[in-house]
Amino acid sequence: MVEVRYFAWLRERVGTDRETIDSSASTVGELVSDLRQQSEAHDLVFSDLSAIRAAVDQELVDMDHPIANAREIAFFPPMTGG
Amino acid sequence: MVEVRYFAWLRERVGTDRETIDSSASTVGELVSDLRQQSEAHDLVFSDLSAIRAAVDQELVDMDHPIANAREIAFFPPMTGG
Amino acid sequence: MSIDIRVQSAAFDLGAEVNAFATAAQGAGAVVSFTGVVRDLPERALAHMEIEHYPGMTEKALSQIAKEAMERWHLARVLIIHRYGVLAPDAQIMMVATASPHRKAAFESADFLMDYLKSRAPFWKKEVRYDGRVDWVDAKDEDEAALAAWKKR
Amino acid sequence: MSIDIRVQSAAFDLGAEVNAFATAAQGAGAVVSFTGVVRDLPERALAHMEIEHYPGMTEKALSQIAKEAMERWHLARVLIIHRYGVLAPDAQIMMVATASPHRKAAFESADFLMDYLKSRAPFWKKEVRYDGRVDWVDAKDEDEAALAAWKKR
Repeated sequence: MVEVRYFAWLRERVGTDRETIDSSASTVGELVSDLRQQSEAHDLVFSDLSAIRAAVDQELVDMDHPIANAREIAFFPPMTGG
Repeated sequence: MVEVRYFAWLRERVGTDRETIDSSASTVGELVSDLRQQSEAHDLVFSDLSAIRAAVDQELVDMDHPIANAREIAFFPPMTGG
Repeated sequence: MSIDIRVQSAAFDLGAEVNAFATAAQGAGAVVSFTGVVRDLPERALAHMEIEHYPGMTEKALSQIAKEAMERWHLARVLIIHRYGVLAPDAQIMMVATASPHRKAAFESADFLMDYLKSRAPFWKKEVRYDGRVDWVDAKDEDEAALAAWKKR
Repeated sequence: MSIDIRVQSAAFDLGAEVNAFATAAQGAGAVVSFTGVVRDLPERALAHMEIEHYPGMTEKALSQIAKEAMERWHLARVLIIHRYGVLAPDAQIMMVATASPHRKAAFESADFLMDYLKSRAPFWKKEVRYDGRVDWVDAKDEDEAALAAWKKR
């Protein structure tokens, strides 16, 4: 089981700020493939990965990052702080 | 007659902050030559022109700048503001 | 501690923060501050801005950015304050301050902190207009480019 | 007026100035401030610093520098305060502040103002030590180099 969190427009379009899903994905990219099966909204949100950033246990990572024993995986658009 | 002003260590070494001298110099450099005749202190102060900056009517200028109808010519070391 | 990171919804008093920072950084010689303010949209269309963040990760990311600045430059002190929540036009969103014995280090490190936190700290801005339109602010290519420039140095 | 130049012997309240500046610059989005502080000498040897200036020329030079910055960058506002006279260690000597719609413009112009006023505004610093030794501060080659770099851009 993996705890997934969403922020900004991903959160709005997926329709929830967090969900727990059953996945045996070993990388962030594989988890994305599993998530796209969840619903049409999920599929659409993840259709353009260039617009998506991911964090594993609150560290920004690439899509090929392993998720091993991660407690929390987050997806969000490029940041716009400052 | 030219009004000459000195600042910082030039002022201290010349021994005055201003003086009026009789000079027919047409450039700042020529005025320096005249000033060096004034006293040994003057001569020493102006011995290394690379350490000296000049202003004509409160505008920073080069040594070959004309002094024409200048009201005030100032000499001082490189600035150290900020 | 010479790194002070604050993530908060409350407003801050820029002047009071700058004064306290400069006092705490005594002996440093050069103090630089940057403040980001909510800009209105054309025709005064902005009702407010909403800033979402990722609690926990935000503090971690800002601390990492501040540490990196302290490793890269000779800094006496770093402060980052960043707000989240609803902010009206002209509200101050965030500030950074740096103190160093050298003015170039103070300037460069503040600039660096801004470039990094713009694109690497988990904040997202949303513009809410009086006419009801709502837009998430897009990340700018120039912000990524500014960040890449620091890596090359 | 969007350029505010003050040459004074009195202390200024950095925080109050930064707040007033940011308020006056509303709509600008990015506000940068720089403050220079009197640094002590090794072994706490500095009794005080004395800053001499050239009344009249100082104000002219600072105004020219500020105007040049406003021509070079898109700035909403520029403030320069510079003190003269006797200043104790840890006293604030001067400050500049810039406000712009763009953060890079605010940073670069403040940096530019500092580089220019360091070498082109008629101020001279003298260090007076507790042991009675008095030294005029030498201009640094790096300051001239920093200035030359702006001309190349």
